[in-house]
Amino acid sequence: MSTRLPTFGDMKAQELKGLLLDKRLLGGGVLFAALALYPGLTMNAYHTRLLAWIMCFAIAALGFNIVLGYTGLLSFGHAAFFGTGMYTVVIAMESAGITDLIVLLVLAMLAAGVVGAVIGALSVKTHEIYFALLTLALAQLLYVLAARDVGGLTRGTDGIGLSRPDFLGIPISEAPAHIYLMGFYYHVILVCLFATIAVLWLVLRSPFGLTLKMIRENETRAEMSGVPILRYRLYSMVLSAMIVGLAGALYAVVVGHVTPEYLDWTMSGEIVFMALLGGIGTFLGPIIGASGFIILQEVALGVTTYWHFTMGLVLFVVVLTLREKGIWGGAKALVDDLNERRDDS
Amino acid sequence: MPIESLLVNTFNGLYFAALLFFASVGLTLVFGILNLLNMAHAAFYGLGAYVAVWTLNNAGDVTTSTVVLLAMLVLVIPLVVFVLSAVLDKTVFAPLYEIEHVYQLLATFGVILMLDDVIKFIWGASPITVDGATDPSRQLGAIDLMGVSVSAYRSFVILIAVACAVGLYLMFVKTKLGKISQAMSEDYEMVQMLGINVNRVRVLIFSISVAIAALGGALFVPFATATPAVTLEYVLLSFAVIVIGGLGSLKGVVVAALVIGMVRSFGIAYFPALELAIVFGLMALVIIFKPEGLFGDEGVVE
Amino acid sequence: MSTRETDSTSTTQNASTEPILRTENVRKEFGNLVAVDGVSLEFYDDEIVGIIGPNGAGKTTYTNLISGALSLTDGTIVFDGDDISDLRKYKRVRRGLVRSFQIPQIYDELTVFENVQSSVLSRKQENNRLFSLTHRDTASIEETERLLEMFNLESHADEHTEHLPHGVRKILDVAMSFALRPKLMVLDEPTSGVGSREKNAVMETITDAAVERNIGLIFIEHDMELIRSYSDRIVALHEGRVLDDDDPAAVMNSEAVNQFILEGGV
Amino acid sequence: MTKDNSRISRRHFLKGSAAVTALGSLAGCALLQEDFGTDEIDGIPDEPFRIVQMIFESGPPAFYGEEAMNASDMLVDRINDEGGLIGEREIEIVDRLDEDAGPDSLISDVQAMAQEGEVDMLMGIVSSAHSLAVAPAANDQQFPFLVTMPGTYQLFEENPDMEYVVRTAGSNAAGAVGAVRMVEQMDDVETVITIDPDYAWGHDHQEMFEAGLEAVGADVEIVESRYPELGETDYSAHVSAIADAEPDLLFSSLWGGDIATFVSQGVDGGMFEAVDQSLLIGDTGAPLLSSLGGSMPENVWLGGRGGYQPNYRYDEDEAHREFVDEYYERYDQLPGWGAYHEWMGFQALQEGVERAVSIIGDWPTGEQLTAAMNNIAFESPHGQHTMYGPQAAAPAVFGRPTDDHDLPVDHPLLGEFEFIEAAEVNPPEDDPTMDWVDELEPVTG
Repeated sequence: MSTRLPTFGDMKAQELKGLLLDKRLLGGGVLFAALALYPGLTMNAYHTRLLAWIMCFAIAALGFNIVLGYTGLLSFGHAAFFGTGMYTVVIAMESAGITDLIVLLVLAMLAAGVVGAVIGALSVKTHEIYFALLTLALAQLLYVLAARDVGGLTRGTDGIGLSRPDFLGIPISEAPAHIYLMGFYYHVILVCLFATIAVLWLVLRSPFGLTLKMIRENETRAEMSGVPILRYRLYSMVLSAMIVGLAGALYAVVVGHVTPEYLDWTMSGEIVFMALLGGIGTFLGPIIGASGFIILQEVALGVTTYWHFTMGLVLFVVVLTLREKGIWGGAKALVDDLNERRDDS
Repeated sequence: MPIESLLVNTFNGLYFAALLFFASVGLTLVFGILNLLNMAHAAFYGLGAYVAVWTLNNAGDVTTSTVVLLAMLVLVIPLVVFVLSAVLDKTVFAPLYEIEHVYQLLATFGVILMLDDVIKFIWGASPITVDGATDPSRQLGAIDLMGVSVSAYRSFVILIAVACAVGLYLMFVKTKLGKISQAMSEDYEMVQMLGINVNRVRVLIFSISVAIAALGGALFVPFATATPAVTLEYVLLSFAVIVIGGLGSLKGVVVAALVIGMVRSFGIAYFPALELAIVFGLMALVIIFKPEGLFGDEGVVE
Repeated sequence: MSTRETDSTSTTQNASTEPILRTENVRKEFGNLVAVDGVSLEFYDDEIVGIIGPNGAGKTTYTNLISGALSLTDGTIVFDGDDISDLRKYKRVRRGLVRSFQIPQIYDELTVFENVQSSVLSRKQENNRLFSLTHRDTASIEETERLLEMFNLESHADEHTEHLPHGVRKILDVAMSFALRPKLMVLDEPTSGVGSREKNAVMETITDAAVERNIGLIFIEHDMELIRSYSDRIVALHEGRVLDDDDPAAVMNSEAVNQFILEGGV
Repeated sequence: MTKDNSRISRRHFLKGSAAVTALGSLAGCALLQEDFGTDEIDGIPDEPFRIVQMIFESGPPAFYGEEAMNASDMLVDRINDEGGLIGEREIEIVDRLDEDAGPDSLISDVQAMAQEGEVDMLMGIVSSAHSLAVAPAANDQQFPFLVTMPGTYQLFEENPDMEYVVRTAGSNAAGAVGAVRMVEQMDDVETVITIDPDYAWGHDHQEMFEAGLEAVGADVEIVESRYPELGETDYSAHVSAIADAEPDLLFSSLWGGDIATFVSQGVDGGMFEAVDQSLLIGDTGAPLLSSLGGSMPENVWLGGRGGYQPNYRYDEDEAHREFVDEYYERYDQLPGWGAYHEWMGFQALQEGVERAVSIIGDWPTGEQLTAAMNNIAFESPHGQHTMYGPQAAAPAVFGRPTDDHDLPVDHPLLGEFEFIEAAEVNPPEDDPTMDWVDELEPVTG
């Protein structure tokens, strides 16, 4: 029997669970340390950048999965939140003269949260494909605003380049680009990723997280249990938007140039792609998905001109064979399977 | 506004509506009857465009007869795609019928990416236009419509769209295939239990739907250019059409195509600044105020 | 066999106390079709009322009006002394008006324990707690355990509900409704799909729990045996109107009921 | 960015010091080692000069990528047949990066190349937005980047201190201001409609054109500005609106498949009969005329920055004739915008290497090579193609479609050329383009 509910098993189950938890924490700690030391040990700027890129999108995919994996809504408008995060940073820096990284990140999360609240409020009543297309349409309107430079903030499709933010009053932005990235910014992203993981792990196991799952599993029952489901869908959109906005904000500095392309629906599609590839039914799947997607794309680009075909084929096969399990869930199932066989023999 | 420009804009709107109809009617049928959300549907519109450009440009050596060229566009190309899609239905698309909509969308997005590169592999990335000598739209020239000169070819395309819509309607109300399809859209399992070979119906409906998309692409290309961008543009447009019309409704597709066609045509003519926002704005408004679309509660042909 | 000893119809017996639920001239139209046509009824928190009627009599529509799944065309619904006619569904639930469905509405990918715990947490309106772990929440865990015990579900606690037998799913559905501590429960065919041998067991479990917790019950049922055995009172609906409202014996012997419902087949 | 004085001055200081260093290394070496003939150089690496091309291989702009790569292959073969750069070091195109992968991927690739040191230079880029994202990153990585195609005037104005980036493509000001110069010469133009793709390229051109017209005091009014979506397939609504308005002049910077579709639908809708004249400046070269066959109307001016038309000075200019003939023979089509821009890039590379080697007597480092490509001039179809600093200034060339040409194709090419000097269509070095356009001086007296 599974030991999901330690209070129901005997004390041994409880201890086992504790051990398991420790193991996970231990694994997480080791991984964190390894990632933190990687740039310093290898001095490989390319890998550092690649990892920074992956980690930003891992945060985005994790945030996105709150809505798809937990609340059960397929949003095709998450580019709006990612792009809002990016634009908030670049506009705050270039127009308002704010240069402190922490302030910028907080602002970006707030701005994305507001956009999430607006898009959410308009769309949470709808379902499935309608929800997907409504979020897509609303996000696309935001894209039009940015591409058309309405309000004169975004400078149209050529976008805006941005400089490097400082940190707590330390003028770290004066460091050369690769030192800034390898010695500082990479670690900021790393900390943000692990903080996101920790916060989401907690939140999704809280009564709030259970409520989102209730809505996903059976809306009628959730409502008949006294849950205001529209409100909770909205909450999940806002929470998701804030995390995706954080990812966008972090990423803006990595890429150094913000264009409306990051608000386009194809960007939303990429985030969906990542979450699915890794497995929306699992907590860590989206992280694996973001890594898989970016590495796959880089490899496919290097190997063939027909990388669209390659990506399409992978998406097709993964979706058909693994569905909500994704790569991560599939791998876990495989390991379980092997373990069982070993136990049998 | 002067009456001539009113007429011309209406004509433009009708023509665009005809193209939208071709691109999206199959999408809504496949969804309504077979319960498959095929994002790759519009890719067949793009494919039809490329096949047509290629056919017309190679036909020049054999014939430049307008009738023969039009027959190729209207009959031969859809027929070829019909056969191709029957094969695809049995292979690539077969497993998709079993999975949830979300996964259907994503898997068929994968199909778009693949078709994209197939087109690039065969025809390259440059925009291709139809040669003047074999371009029926140039051969036919203009006709006079209530004092306004309009393209004869584009009028022909509008007529084909009307014929196609009427034909589909008759198919659904008169033929056995149509009646079974309607029943399937209401209760798939019931039809299965009646001992009807649903797989055969599925192949037929899927292939007809895809062939209409290809027909649209083929008809579209003499008056435009085949580029890799066509597919993605029509993916979004066709989804906008079927969502505004209501998923699974034939009437909805017709009405929504007309609405988008007209709003866009007059919008561009008189409020050019709004162009980028028109379709998405319309789609958002409809979903917000009528989430099931204009005719979403109804069956295929009600 | 009735679970409660009542020597007269509860309507007369409770005339002095306030009804827990009262519907006044409740009406629902769908286009030209009048599904519920001016139904006025009273229900008390210490009785079990069965609703009968042929298909299309308006039974399910009536319960949907009560739960708020449908909006009224006309009329008033008073629950526990307050007019709730325009109240949203979830707010009615929070006041103690709970319904269950013909097809069990449970969370398939959650365990039985989580299913019940989710209801407990919802009742306590703790859905918005972000930073505490549900599997460490002693209060709700203890309450959930008690509920599982009450409905004999302990042995299934850690199972995912997808694979449970139908009868157990029904019981779970009811257990989840009980977790909401309702004052009145409306059950739409609580035994549909349950094997005939299990039906009595399911009804026993439900009615015992209702009596223990002092919860009023309204249930729609097609099985006349069950209706007769478990109801304190029966309401017969026909073409959207109340045909009869009396103690079981009286209703079953009524001429009109026999003509329109019992013989017409249910 | 804050308008913080210390930062600005630091920037200027950096820019200044970099220039001094680069020049110093060139001049210093020149002082130390007198004059060198190429045969006396011994620092030439054995391996070929490795170039990575960054172009669109997928998506709509892949058409330019294809042309650019054709030209690149041809020119590399040509150069290598003569022994390579300065006749000594062969060129190898080691990789092509697909711009369609997006700036994320492109910047990562730049980082990887810079780090691995297996590549000597990055070349190409079609999209302006990509150039704005990738160029500063390449500069950060101290990786030489020869930008061949995009024309956004913001490239060096937004990133003024890039020492590793040079651009042989003319600024898009040349096309837009060239169009202004054309209007100055036209009679009877009072009303104008502009139609440009709805992204930076289109908006930039429209803005410069409008501002320029106003500055030179042309007595014309832009009555309507239209911005169809990029990749639009149905222009009929625009076409009928323009035909209705009957402007004296139609101005457009649509390019690629868009301009082909727009023109063919315009012909069909009778637009070119309702409009007196048209100025189509968004890459309107041979491929467009080829794809339209005979249906290009005659009352249009086509062209823009650079004399990149196969029929332009074809008879007078031997180098151009060779380029066109060789390209046609090899690919069975005439070179277009992408191909010409790539040619300019390779000219600059050859010239730059030669110059650097002649000064320092050794094979140049990346920094020295880019420095050497600053302020040079080389042959092009329109005469001397001159770099002011890291940025080329191209003249504007316009022509009318004509069947009267000697090239072996059965569609019209341009003739009746108008040539407008680079100095009249480009801002002086270091002048912000928009400011300069706002104060444009009239040319005709």
